[in-house]
Amino acid sequence: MSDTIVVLPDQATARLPKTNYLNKENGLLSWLLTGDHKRIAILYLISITFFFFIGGALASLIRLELLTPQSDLMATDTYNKVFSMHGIIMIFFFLVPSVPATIGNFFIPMMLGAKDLALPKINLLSWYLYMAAGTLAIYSMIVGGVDTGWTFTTPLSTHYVNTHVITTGLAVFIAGFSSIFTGLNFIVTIHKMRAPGMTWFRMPLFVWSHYAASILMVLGTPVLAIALVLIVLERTIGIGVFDPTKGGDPLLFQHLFWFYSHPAVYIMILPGMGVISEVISTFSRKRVFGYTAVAFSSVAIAVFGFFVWAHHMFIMGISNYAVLVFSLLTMLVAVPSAIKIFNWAFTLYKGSVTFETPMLYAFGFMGLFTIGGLTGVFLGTAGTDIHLTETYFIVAHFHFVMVGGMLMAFLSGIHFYWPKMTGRMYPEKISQLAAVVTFIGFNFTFFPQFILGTLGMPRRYASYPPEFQVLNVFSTAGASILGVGYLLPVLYLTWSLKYGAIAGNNPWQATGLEWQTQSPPLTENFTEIPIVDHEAYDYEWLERQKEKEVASA
Amino acid sequence: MSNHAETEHHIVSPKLYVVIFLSLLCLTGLTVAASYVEMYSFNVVVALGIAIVKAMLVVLFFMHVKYSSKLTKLTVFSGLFTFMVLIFMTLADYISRAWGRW
Amino acid sequence: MPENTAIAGATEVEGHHEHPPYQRHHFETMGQQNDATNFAMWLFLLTEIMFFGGLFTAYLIYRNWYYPAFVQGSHQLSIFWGTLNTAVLITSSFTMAMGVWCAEMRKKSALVLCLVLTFVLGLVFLGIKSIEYHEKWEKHHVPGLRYNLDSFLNPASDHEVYQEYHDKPLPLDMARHTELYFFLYFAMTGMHALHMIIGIGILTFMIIQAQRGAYTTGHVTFVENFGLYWHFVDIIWIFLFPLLYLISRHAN
Amino acid sequence: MSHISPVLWQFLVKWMTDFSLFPPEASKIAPQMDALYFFMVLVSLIGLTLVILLVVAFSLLYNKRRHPVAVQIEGSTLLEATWTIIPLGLFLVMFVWGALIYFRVYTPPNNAMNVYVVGKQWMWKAEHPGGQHEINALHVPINEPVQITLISEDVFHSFSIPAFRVKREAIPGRYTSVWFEATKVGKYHLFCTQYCGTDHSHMIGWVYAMTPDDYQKWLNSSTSGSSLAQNGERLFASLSCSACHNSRPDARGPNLVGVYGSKLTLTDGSSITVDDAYLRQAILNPSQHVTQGYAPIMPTYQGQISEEGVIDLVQYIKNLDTDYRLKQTTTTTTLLPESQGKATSAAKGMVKQ
Ligand code: HEA
Ligand code: HEA
Ligand code: HEC
Ligand code: CUA
Ligand SMILES: [Cu+2]
Repeated sequence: MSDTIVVLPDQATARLPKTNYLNKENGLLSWLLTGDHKRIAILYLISITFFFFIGGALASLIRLELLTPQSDLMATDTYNKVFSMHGIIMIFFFLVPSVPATIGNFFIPMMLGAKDLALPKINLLSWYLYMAAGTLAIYSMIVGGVDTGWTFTTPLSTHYVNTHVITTGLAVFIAGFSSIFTGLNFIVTIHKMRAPGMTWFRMPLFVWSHYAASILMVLGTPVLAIALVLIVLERTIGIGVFDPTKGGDPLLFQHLFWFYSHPAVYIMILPGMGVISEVISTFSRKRVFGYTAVAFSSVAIAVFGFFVWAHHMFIMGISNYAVLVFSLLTMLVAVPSAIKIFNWAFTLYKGSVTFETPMLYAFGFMGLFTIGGLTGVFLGTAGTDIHLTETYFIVAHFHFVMVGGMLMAFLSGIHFYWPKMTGRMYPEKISQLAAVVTFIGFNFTFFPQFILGTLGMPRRYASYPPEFQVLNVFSTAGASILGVGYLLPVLYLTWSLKYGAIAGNNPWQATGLEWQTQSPPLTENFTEIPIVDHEAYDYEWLERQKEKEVASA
Repeated sequence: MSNHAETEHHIVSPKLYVVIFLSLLCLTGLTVAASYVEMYSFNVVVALGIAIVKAMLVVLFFMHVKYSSKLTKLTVFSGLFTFMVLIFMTLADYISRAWGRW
Repeated sequence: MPENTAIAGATEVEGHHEHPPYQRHHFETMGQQNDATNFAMWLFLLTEIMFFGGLFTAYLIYRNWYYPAFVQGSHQLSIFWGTLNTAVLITSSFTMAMGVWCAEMRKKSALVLCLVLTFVLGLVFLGIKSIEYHEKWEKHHVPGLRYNLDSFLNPASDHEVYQEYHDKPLPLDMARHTELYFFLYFAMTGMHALHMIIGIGILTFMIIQAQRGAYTTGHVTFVENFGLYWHFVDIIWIFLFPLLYLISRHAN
Repeated sequence: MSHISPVLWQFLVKWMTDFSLFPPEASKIAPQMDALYFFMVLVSLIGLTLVILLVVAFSLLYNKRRHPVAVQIEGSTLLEATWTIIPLGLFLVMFVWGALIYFRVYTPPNNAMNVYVVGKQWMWKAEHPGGQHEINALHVPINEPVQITLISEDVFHSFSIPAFRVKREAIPGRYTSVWFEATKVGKYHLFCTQYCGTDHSHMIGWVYAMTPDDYQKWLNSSTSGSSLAQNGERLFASLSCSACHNSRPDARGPNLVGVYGSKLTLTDGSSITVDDAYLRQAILNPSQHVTQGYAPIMPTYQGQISEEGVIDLVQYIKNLDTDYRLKQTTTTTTLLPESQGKATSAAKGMVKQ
C-alpha cells in the first residue's frame, strides 16, 4: 500500500472544517448571486457536466448510426444535425470552459494567494452568459437543430440550409463572450492579484498555462464573434460578403473562423497541460523538470498559435504559397508541445512516483496526446494532408487531442482537486478502475478511426461503403466502454460527497498555496494573506514547514 | 503589494489636452485637404499616415498611454500586433493567389 | 485544527482598516483595485480591436478586388458630413478627456458639464450619421433592401455626385459589387454607431452619478475607464473616415 | 465451431474478407505520398515508444517503494535543447517533403488531358472533352495524366479519390484543379469529402481506370454527338459573342484566337496568363480584368449561362487556334463538317496546344 500517499497522519485526525465556502451562506439565491470564484466554479462544474452528457448522448447516437453502413437509425438530415450539435456542444459548451472555468476559476486565485478573481461580478456574468448561451443552444436543438457542422461553413450555412443557424450562431456568439470574460479576468488576476513574494517564476505552471490560454481567449474569440455576426447578417438581409454569386469570397469566412478556431484548440489544451504539470509534479514529489522551459512553451504555443490557422484550408483553394508558409509555421507550433511532453517524462526521473487516479489519467494524457499531436503533424504536412483531410483521420486526430488529451486532463484535475473542492476523498480503487476503463475504451473507439481515415472514409457521412463496417463496429463497441468509463466518475464522485473519507488540508502533500489552507476553503481563501518565499514545487520547503509545525505543536 | 508597485497616477494638464485637441482638428483638416490633391497612390499613404498619427495622439495623450505602465504599453502593442497578423496574413493569401494558378 | 499554518502570515496590510465604501472586499488597496480595473478595460479594448479587425480585413480584401466599385461607392459619401462628424467626435473625445481631468481634480460641476457636452456631441454624431443613412436610404443604397444600381450604371443621372467626380458608368458586373461596398460601409459605421449608442447609455448613467458626486469623492476609475472606451471608439472612426470617405476621391 | 453464434461468425468472416489496413495504390503519386506517410508513421512510432519507454521506465525505477525520497533536479539545458532540436529537425524534414508532394499534386503536367467536373448538391457531373457526360462516375485511361478542372454550382464540395491519394475542393465561383495518373486498372471510390448538406454521404461514385484502348471504346460508345467545343461554338454564336469577338479589324473585342495560354497585359499594367480560371472570369466578370487597349464594354453573362455552358465556352476558346474556325463561327451557326474533325481530336484528349 506504500504506492499511494493518500494515507497521511493528518488525515486520520482530519475533520471537516465548520465554516467553509460551501456553507457560509445558504439558499439558492446565495449561489445565484455569489461573487465567490469557488462557488462560481462549482456552478460551472455542474453546468458543463450537464452539457458533456448531452454531447455524449449525441455521440452515442452518432456511433449507433455508424454501426451499419446504411443510414438506418435516422435520416441523413437528422444525422447531420446530431454531429453538428455534438461538435458545437462539446467544443463551445464543454471543452472550452472545461478546465479554465472550473478548476482554473477555483484555484487560480488560491494559487496566487488572492482572495478572489479581480472581477468577481464579471466572473458571475460570464457564467450567466454561458447559461444563456447554453439554453439557447438547447432550445435551437429542440426546435429543430442545425446541420452546418460545428464549422458553419459558408455558403452552406448562409444560403443552402434552412435550419436554426441564427439561433445557434447567436448561442455560440454569447458563449464566446463568456469565454472572453473568463480569459480577461484571469489575465487581470494574474497580473494584479499576486500575493507578496509571488513572482512570475514562482507561479505554478497551472497558472502559466492559463495565462497563455487567456491571451488566446481575449484576442481570438472576437474574430469568431464578427464572423458569426456576418453570417447572421448574410442570412437575414442577404448581403454578400461570403456569397460568391454576389462577389464575396466564401473562403474569407474560413479565414475568420479559423483565426479563432485554431487558437481555440490551444485554448482547449493549454489548461489541461497546466493540470498535468501539477499532477505529475505532485505524484513524483519533484519539481517539474525545466520549469522555465515548460512555462515559456505555454506562452510560445499561445503566440505561435495565431500564425497557423490556414492549415485547416490547405486544399480549399488558398494560395499555394500561403500553404507553404502555414505548413512551416504549423511545424514550429508543434515543437513546444513536444518539449512539454519530454519535460514531464523527465520529471519522473529520480522522483518518488505513486499511482493515484490523477496520475493514471495524466499518464493516459501523455500517451494519447502524443499520438494525437503527432497525427496533427501528419495533417500539418501539406502533402499528406491532401489524402487525410476531411476523413476520419482528422476525427481521430482531434478526439485524441481533445478527448484523450484534454478530457483526460480534466478528469485528472477533477480527481486531484476533488478533496480540496469538497473536503472529501473520492474512492481510490474504483476510480483507478474507471481511469483504466476510459483508457481502454478510448483506444478502442478512436484508434480504428485512424485506419478508417487512411482508407479514405470521409467524415460527416451518415452512410458509408460496407467495407468500412468492421472498423466502425470496433469504434462503436469502444464508445460503449468509454461511456461506462465516464459514467463511473459521476456516480462515485456524487457518492463521495456524502460518504467519502475526510480529506484534510493536504492529502497529496502538494506544495501549492491552495493546499495549505483548509479543505474546503474559506470564502476568502486565506485567513491572512500569505507571503511567498519559495519557488513552486518546492518539496523541501514543504518538509521544513511540516517539521516546524510538529515542533510547534 | 511587493512585486507590482502600483502605477502612480499621472494627471495630464488641460493645456496639453487643448493642444492635442487642436492638433487633431488640424490633422483632420489636413487629411481632408490632402484628399483634394491628386497624389495618385500616395493619397492612400498620406490619408492612412495622418490617421495613424491622429490615433497615436489619442492613444498616447487622451488615453494616457504615454504616462502608463509598461504593462499597458505592452497590452496596446499586443493588440495591434494580433490585429496586424490577422490582416496581413489573410491578405498575404489573397495577394499570392495571383502569383501562380493551379 | 491549525489553519493556514504552513504559510507565513502577512501582517495587516495598511489601509485595511478604513476601506472606502467603493473598495471591493478582495482587493488589498484602492490602488490595486484601480490598476486592475484599468487593465481589465484595456484588455476589453483588445477584444474590440480584434472584433473590428475582421471587418477591416474584409474591407481591404474587397477594395483590392473590386477597386472601381469601391471607388464609386465611396464617391456617394459626403465628405462634408464625414468631416463634420469627425470634428464632432474629436471634440467629444476632448470633452471626455477634460471630464476625466475634472474628476481627477474633484471639480464636480465641471465634470457634469463635460459629461453633458460629451453626451450631446455623441448625439450630434449619431444625428449626422442618421442624416447620412437617410440619404443612402433615399438613393436606394442600403444593401439587401431595394438596392439600386442606377447611380453606378448611369452616374450622370446623379448630378451632384457626377459634377464632382465625372464618374464613368460602371459595367454591370462591377456595379453590382458596389453593394459589397455599401454593406461594409453600413457594417463598419453601424458597429461603430452601436458602440456610440452603448457609450451614450453609459454616459447617461454617469451624468446622474456625477451629479450625486459619486466620482468627485475620489473614486474616479469609472470615469477614466469609460474615457478609454470613448477614445477607443473615436480611434475606430479616425480610421473609418479616411478609408471610407477620403482615399478614393482621386482614384478613378 | 458451430457453437459460435451465426452473427459473430458472419462478423468474423467479414473481417477476414474485408479487413484491409491500407487503400490500394493506384496512381503515380500514391507511392510517393505513402513513402512520406510511412516515414511519418515511423517517426511517430519511435517518438511514441520513446515517450512510453521513458514514462514506464521511470515509474518503475523511481516508484515510491524503490525510491522513497525524490532527488530534486532543476532541469538540464542540454537535454531540453536535444528534445527541442531533434523534433524540430524531423518536423522540418516532413515539411519540406510534404511541400514537394503538395506542389506535385497541384501542378498538372502540360500534356494532361482535361476533364471538367461540376459538383452540385448532391452529385458529381463529369464532362469529357468529347462531350461525354457522366454522373457520379468518372472513366479515365491509365498511364496518362488526367487533369480535373473542378467547379461547384452551389456550396463547397470536395473531390476525393483515396486510391489515387488526391483530393481537391470544388469551390463555387472559381475553377480549381488537380491531376493524377492512374496506374492500375480497377474501380475506385469517388467521394465528396467536404460536408455539403443533407445528402453529403450520398454524393459518392466510382472512378473506372481503364486501359487506353478500353477508354477509347468507352468514349466512342458513350458519345452524345457533339463535343464540348462544339457546344461552345454554338453558344458563342447564339450569345452573339461573335458580334465583338470576330477577329475583324474593327472588332470591339479582342481576338480570341490563340488567347489561351498567352500572357495578357491588363489596363492596370499587370500581366496575367490566360488559363481556364481566367477565361471563366472573363466571361462572367469581364470588368474585373480588362485587357489593355479595350474598353470595359463586354457585358457580364453572370446568371445567363450555366456552369456547363461556361465550360463549353471555355473549351471552345481553348481550342480556337486558327482564325478560320472563328470565321466559321461568325458566319454560320450551323456546324460544318470541319468541326466534326475537331471534335474527334478533342475527344482523344488532345486538349492543350
Ligand atoms: C485540443 C485540441 C487540438 C490540439 C491541441 C491540436 C493540436 C494540433 N493540431 Fe489539430 N485539430 C483539432 C484540435 C486540436 N489540434 C481539431 C478540433 C481539428 C479539426 C477541426 C475540424 O475540421 O472540425 C484539428 C485539425 C487539425 C488540422 C487540419 C486538418 C485539415 O482540416 O485538413 C491540422 C493541420 O495542420 C492540425 C494540426 C495540429 C498540430 C500540428 C497540432 C500540434 O499542436 C500538436 C503538437 C503535439 C505534438 C507534436 C505531440 C508531442 C510530440 C512529441 C512527444 C514528440 C515526439 C518525438 C519525436 C518526433 C522524436 N489539426
Ligand atoms: C470536446 C470535444 C468532443 C468530445 C468529448 C467528443 C466525444 C466523442 N465523440 Fe466527437 N466530435 C467532436 C468533439 C468531441 N467529441 C467534434 C468537434 C466533432 C466534429 C463535428 C463536426 O463534424 O462538425 C466530433 C465528431 C464526432 C464524430 C464524427 C462524426 C462524423 O464526422 O460523421 C464521431 C464519430 O464517431 C464522434 C464520436 C465521439 C465519441 C464516441 C465520443 C465519446 O468520447 C463520448 C463518450 C461519452 C459518452 C458515451 C456519454 C456517456 C453517457 C451517456 C450515454 C448517458 C447519456 C445520458 C443522458 C443524456 C442522461 N465525434
Ligand atoms: C459588346 C462586346 C462583347 C461581347 C458581346 C462579348 N465580348 Fe468578350 N470581350 C469584349 C471586350 C471589349 C473584351 C476586352 C476587355 C475585357 O477584358 O473586358 C473582351 C474580352 C473577352 C475575353 C478575355 C480575353 C482577352 O483578351 O481579354 C474573353 C475570354 C471573352 N471576352 C469571351 C467572350 C464570350 C465567351 C462572349 C459571349 C458569351 C463574349 N466575350 C461577348 C467585348 C465583348
Ligand atoms: Cu458534396 Cu459533400
Ligand atoms: Cu489547427
